[in-house]
Amino acid sequence: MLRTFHKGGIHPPESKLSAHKPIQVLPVPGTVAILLSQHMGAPAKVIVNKGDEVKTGQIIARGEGFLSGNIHSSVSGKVSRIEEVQDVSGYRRQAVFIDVAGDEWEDGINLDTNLDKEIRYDGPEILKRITEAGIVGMGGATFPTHVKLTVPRGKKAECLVINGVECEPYLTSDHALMLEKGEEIMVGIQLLKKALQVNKAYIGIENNKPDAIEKMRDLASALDGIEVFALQVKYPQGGEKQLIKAITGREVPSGGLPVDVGVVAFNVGTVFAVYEAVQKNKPLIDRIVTVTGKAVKNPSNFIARIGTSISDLIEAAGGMPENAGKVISGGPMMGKALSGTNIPVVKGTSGILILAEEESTRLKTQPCIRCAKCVTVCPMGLEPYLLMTLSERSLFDRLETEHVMDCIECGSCSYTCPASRPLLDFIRLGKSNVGKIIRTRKK
Amino acid sequence: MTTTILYTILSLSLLGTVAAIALYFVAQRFKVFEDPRIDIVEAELPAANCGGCGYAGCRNFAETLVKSVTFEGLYCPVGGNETMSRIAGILGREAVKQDPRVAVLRCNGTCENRPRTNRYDGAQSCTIASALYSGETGCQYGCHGFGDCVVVCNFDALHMDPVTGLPVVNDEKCTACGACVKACPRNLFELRKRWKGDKKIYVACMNEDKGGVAKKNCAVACIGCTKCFKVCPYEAIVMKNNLAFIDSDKCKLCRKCVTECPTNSIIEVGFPVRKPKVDEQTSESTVNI
Amino acid sequence: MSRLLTVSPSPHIASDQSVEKLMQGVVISLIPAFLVTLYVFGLGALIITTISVITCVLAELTIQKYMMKTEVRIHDGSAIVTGLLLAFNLPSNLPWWMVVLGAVFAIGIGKMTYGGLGNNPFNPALVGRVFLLISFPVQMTSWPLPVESRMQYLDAATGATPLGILKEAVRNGESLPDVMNQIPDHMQLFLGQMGGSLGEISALALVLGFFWLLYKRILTWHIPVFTVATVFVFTGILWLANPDKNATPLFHILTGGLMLGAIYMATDLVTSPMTKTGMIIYAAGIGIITVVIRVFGAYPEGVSFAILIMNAFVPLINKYIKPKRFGEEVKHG
Amino acid sequence: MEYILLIISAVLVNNVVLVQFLGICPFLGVSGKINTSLGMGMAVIFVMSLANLVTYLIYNYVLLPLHIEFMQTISFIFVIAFLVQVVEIILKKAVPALYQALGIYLPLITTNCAVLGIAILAVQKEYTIVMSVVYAASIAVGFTLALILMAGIREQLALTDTPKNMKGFPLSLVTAGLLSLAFMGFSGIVK
Amino acid sequence: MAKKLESTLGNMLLSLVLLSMVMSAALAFVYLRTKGPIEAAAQQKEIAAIRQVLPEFDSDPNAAKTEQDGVIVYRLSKQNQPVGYAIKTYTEKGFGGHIELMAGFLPDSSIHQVTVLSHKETPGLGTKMSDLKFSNQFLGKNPEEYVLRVRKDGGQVDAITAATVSSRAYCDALQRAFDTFIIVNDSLYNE
Amino acid sequence: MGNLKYFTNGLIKENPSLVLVLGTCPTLAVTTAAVNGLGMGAATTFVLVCSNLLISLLKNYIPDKVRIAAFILVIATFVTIVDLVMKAFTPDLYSALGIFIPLIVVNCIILGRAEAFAQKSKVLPAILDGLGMGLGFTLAITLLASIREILGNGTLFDLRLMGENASTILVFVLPPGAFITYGLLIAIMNRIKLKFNI
Ligand SMILES: Cc1cc2nc3c(=O)[nH]c(=O)nc-3n(C[C@H](O)[C@H](O)[C@H](O)COP(=O)(O)O)c2cc1C
Ligand SMILES: Cc1cc2nc3c(=O)[nH]c(=O)nc-3n(C[C@H](O)[C@H](O)[C@H](O)COP(=O)(O)O)c2cc1C
Ligand SMILES: Cc1cc2nc3c(=O)[nH]c(=O)nc-3n(C[C@H](O)[C@H](O)[C@H](O)COP(=O)(O)O)c2cc1C
Ligand SMILES: Cc1cc2nc3c(=O)[nH]c(=O)nc-3n(C[C@H](O)[C@H](O)[C@H](O)CO)c2cc1C
Ligand code: SF4
Ligand code: SF4
Ligand code: SF4
Ligand code: SF4
Ligand code: FES
Repeated sequence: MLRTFHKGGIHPPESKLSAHKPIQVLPVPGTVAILLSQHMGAPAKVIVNKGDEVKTGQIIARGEGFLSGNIHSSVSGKVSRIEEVQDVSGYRRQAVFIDVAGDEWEDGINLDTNLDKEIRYDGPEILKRITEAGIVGMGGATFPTHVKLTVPRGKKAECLVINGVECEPYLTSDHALMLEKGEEIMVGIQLLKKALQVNKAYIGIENNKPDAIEKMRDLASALDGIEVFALQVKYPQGGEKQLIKAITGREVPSGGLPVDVGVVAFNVGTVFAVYEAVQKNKPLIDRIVTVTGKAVKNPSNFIARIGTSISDLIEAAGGMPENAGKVISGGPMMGKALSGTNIPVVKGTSGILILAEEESTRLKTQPCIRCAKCVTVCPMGLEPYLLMTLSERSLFDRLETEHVMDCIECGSCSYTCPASRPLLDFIRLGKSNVGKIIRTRKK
Repeated sequence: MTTTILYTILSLSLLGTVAAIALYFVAQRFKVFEDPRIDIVEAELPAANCGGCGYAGCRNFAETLVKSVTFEGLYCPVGGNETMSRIAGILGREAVKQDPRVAVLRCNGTCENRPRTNRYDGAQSCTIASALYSGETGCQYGCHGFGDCVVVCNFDALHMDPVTGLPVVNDEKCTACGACVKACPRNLFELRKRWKGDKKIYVACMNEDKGGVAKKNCAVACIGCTKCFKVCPYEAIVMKNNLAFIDSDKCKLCRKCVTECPTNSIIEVGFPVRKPKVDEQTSESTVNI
Repeated sequence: MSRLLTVSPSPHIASDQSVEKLMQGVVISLIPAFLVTLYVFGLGALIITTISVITCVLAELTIQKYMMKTEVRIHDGSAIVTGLLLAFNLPSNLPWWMVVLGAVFAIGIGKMTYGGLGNNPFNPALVGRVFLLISFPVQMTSWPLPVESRMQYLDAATGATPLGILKEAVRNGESLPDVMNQIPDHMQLFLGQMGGSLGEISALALVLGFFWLLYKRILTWHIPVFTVATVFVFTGILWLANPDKNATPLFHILTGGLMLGAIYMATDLVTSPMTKTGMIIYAAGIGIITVVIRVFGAYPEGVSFAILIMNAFVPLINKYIKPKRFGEEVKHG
Repeated sequence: MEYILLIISAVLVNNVVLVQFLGICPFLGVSGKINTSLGMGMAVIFVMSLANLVTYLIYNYVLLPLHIEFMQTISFIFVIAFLVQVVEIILKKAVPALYQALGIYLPLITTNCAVLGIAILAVQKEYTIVMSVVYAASIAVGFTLALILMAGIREQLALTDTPKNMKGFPLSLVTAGLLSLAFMGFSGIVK
Repeated sequence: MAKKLESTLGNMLLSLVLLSMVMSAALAFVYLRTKGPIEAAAQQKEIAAIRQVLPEFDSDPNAAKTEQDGVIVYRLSKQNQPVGYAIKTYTEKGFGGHIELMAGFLPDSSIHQVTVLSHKETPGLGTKMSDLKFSNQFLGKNPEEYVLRVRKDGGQVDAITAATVSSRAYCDALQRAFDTFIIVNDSLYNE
Repeated sequence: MGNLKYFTNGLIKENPSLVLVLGTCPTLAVTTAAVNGLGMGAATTFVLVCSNLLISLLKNYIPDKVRIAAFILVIATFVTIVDLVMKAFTPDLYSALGIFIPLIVVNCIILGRAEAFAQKSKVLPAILDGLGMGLGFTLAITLLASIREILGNGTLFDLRLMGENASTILVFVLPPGAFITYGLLIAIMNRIKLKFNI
């Protein structure tokens, strides 16, 4: 019996078009725009000026806030301007524009591709290197990894959960990474174990990636304290609460953090970045991006420099299809639809999905028929139909008592609703309002 | 026969007596004092229960009014000065006078003025759209046009104009309750001083982008050129973040700024039609107050 | 770019379920029961069903278009389902104008006064049926004989339903085993050889439909199974206590509208609870009330009333029975 | 057994509100929220039982011996009005929160015709003193049941878009009608 | 406008007591004035019922009246010739319980006419027993040979459709009347 | 002229049954036949007028604290009078209306009018108000009763409108029909009020 989580969940068509495509290196573009806000917290502080020459891997902005991370130049060249550029939400944000000249790397970065298994550093040193490298969660939330590694006082991490689930339809970047960089990931896991002082690590991979499971099992069998779990295919198994439940059987309490149940979770991409940062001294300046969609000519997995324009990626995959209706950064369930393609890749960009015109429009909203399907599929045990109604009517007190803040915005409810109700749209609205109320109350 | 009458009278009187005595003591012991003026004041209030005063309904406001020593900061926008001074009379206090106000929309990004750059297909709510992204046009400050403001207006003073895609304020019905100001996620409404004949002059734009960007995304955007600021004889105009703002308390409706604006982002309403300008160069001196 | 991109909040894909498809599924699942009823009651069944469906749809159309002046939504198919299920709850010789009245009441009062699909607290088809039952008790309780009167509509020969025979016997103090030989045996009951409403006669056909609904994921099994199980257990206890006065549990679940009610009416999405626990409580309530009415009440059959009564409890159930929230239980030590 | 039948009859079969049409005003008025209707229900259970006790005594020990039965209405209503005042005071002191919630409806118990009606009916049916009180309590439980069911439905309806003309009383009445329709199913269980 | 009386204990007492006295006096007065008519009305009703079920008579019904187990028998005559018996009978077996009938028997023990005095049957069902369509079938029937049971139970009475219970109850009451009639008639013959 | 509005007020604008929705119990309970509606209406109107009259006369002699008690006393007296009179002179109607005659005492309309109007008004307006309210009530419940009688029983004021054997819609004379008909009547009234801006 394969493990999985037991509350809710859906089975959208998998559509993994780019599975088994090798990772291609995307050529360095002529200019890049590196956003200063690529993590959860406040934007990083720029430390270069217009006209400065920078090298690949050179730090150009420091994360000073609690949930911020350092930002490095992903190319070498000259800072042409520091100006606003549209991010995935369409709003204009500060970015460092660099005109590329050559590809000269910062000193101290080890450019060879040999596997480096030797673990040389102690925990604090590993943490320091991760912090320096500006690593943030590559699973989507872009939560700074060094913060996660600092276990709060009074709590204790017991095990590491590695998220290789990739439950989003279409996306294959983690899959490709596991196939091609499995060895490196294993080293990364060992580094993280050391940093956290835990001796167990579990890797969760959904059963639709048998080759990855096999490969990771092979590698893990040679090592101590790393176990690979094949999981039943079910969205949103990649959500960390669901994954932890599936693998360890523990439930992260409402409003709590994974460490509350002794778990710290990382995406495989994050683990790979950790390997590179610690063993090769290479900051986070590129990442794997899946470019996919039914209408896309060559759905592929690219390794792209941060700051590359999304339109470049689309070109590399065969260009914008004639009938493109929607371009999404991320997967179809949680990704953000873009209003244009002139937007730079950031640390959290896991994929670019292009939907055809006819797939792009939502069906007309009908009245709720109280079919309870949304309640059945909600992995958090919430009642989306009710949350939406309460949110529509601004009944924030009740929203709070109905646990709106527990919603992980997985979208299972909106996906399932036969009446095509925009459940999650309104739940998000409710969450943001209730969040505001809670914050003012705390003050 | 007579006994029946006797018994009837006796029993009922007895009952009456007992009840009266009991009720008297009950009334004495459990008296709950409530200031009778609260009722009187409440009766004066418009009973719209709109919350425009900032309190939970008219009764709550009445209680506050009765309790507070001065009327500082207490104002019923619906009832207006008249109501406030009447209540002040009742309570023997000084009412705060406030110039009557009216809501204006600080965006003129009609479908014509602002080219669309994408198509929104989510829940039809400005707040939701605004939380998601910058909007259907290049301007990330302008109106979404889904009418959150229309929904919250209790006085039927707002409606969406299907041609422009913008909400329109009905000056007669607007009570300046401020509900729309709170509801608009883009902060596009301002409560401005209400002039005679509903005359208005204001910068119908909230775009803080630099001139070039602003102009590219909207034909009537304020580009922050400061021409109006310089021409205003009363220092009613302030510039901030590439955006001009006319303070309605200082503005004297001289209309100089209107002609000055190169992008027509200053709107004048309720004035007689201007004579066609004869000479661009001398226009400044020909405009009279 | 020539074409504008679409932007919307996530998720960007949706399942292929829709209200229309749900309703279509129900209609399809009713086909076996309809075929049986055509075979057993013939002409009458056809007339009643046609009138009921057409009236329901027209009533909804008229009310939406001319009275509420809202968008017309008859294409969602819920009025068709209501019409079908109402017809399935009527005897096949009911005068046509009563069918019309019942359908108008079902849609007009049971559904549209509340604003239409999704808002009604009570099952519209049952509202229509109970309205007819109370208004026209004579016509609603005289049942055409199966098969024999297939070609007749209004002037069909009539007889009592198994439950009616049972009730009458108990009232007269007759011993049950004597009466039982007037009643078709269990196999006949299962296949549909008995008097009764159009749709309730063949348990087999209804169960077939149920499997289709399960397969299509239109329903979950909880409500039907728990309703029938409750009736089985409750009547079982009564039967064991006094086999002379009470019929067997099997008799109870095969007769009357229990199967029809449990599978199609109690499960109406709009008027049933939202959580599994809630559904179980609701189903148990239906089972108990059904038996109480059948055994102690004036009506021989109680499923319709039981469902309506439990419909009234649904908001309370929804309010107090919540799904188990993720992370609600005690923290890991 | 006699009592069980009496209780079933009073709660379900001959429900005050849905079948006997007594106490409709508070039924329509207080059934907006489940919590309030629970409170109101409790108050009614208490007042009704007490009222039936007292009216029984008055009728059998004052009015009957004096042969002034025609004073029934006037003396009963007086007693009930008085009782309600007392309950009000107790609540105000003991459970101020409940008092706040019930607000104006406590005095409405006086003009709740169920209280007076049931007192009169109990006298008409010549119940014993115990039966009279049990009868009143069961009737009040039936009242509370109807009230809570209605409140549940109305809370749900408050979150849906109901037609403009039906909002408020019309919809409440139609719902009560359908509830009553459903409760017809209990007829015949007890006479 | 005159000032309102203050709410002092004295005033409250005074006004309430005065009001009570005046009101109760008025009541007592009305009571005494209506007492006669009320009794007369009840009488009138009874007599009217008797007139309905028997041929013309001129004796005073109350003159020859006996009671047997709750069944009241009036013996009526015209010019001292016996006209027949009006028997006020009852049953508890109705759908709603108690039913009262007035049955007229001619001296030859045949039924002349029956009328329903009071009942609690369901409107539209049990109430049909007041319809002539049902009650006319008893006219002229002599229960000695006419079996007072519905056909379902092996009798000769056509039950009301869907109201067999009420029909049975009706027969039960008639049978009771007839049984009483036999006893009374016997005893009268013996006189 | 000015006084007339006190009278018409209760007829439509503040019709106790259809707009204020007071006195709902008798409205629902006795309206199985049009005659009952008329009878109940007349009885209520009588009590309403008499109590309004007396209360407005006595208004200055009743201290505030005991005013409700006094009102109840007055109302209960008139109700008992009606009760006795009806029992004596219209016994059939009396038995049809049953317990709802004594219950006029607690009819919210009456106490409501006493409290809201009579105790503040002069005698003539008080009488007119009582008359208007009473008439409004009578009209409304007679209308309701007529509808129910026609649909449920096939008669109106006991006159047969349909054949002896015609099936009538029994529900309308049973409790559910009362609620539903009443509800729909109020909805229609709402609509009329909206349309004609009353
Ligand atoms: C304020 C805050 C503090 C956090 N602290 C920790 C922490 O101490 N340890 C940890 O493992 N994760 C911590 N997290 C990270 C969350 O558990 C979670 O991994 C992160 O929000 C991304 O998860 P997601 O991609 O599922 O949304 C913290 C998150 C927030 C918002
Ligand atoms: C609904 C949902 C689905 C997710 N799916 C995945 C996934 O498939 N793969 C993944 O690595 N992270 C996924 N995440 C993010 C994880 O919750 C979590 O943030 C991540 O595993 C933590 O690792 P990171 O900090 O290294 O990103 C998902 C989050 C949510 C809320
Ligand atoms: C609500 C209700 C009211 C009823 N009222 C009566 C009634 O007043 N009189 C009566 O004989 N039967 C009445 N019945 C029907 C009986 O319960 C019983 O079914 C019937 O008398 C026997 O059926 P039959 O006459 O069709 O053989 C009523 C049934 C119900 C459900
Ligand atoms: C599984 C299922 C069962 C249904 N059962 C009923 C039913 O019993 N009665 C009815 O009127 N409508 C039924 N409908 C149709 C629809 O849900 C119903 O008309 C709504 O109650 C109207 O708001 C059903 C629909 C589905 C999908
Ligand atoms: S988006 Fe939120 S409410 Fe909807 S299914 Fe996911 S967790 Fe539940
Ligand atoms: S899935 Fe949609 S229709 Fe079903 S209950 Fe949830 S919101 Fe309503
Ligand atoms: S327009 Fe705005 S300020 Fe004016 S009344 Fe409406 S909501 Fe209030
Ligand atoms: S003014 Fe604001 S609230 Fe109104 S439609 Fe525009 S964006 Fe929405
Ligand atoms: S009349 Fe108002 S409660 Fe009965």
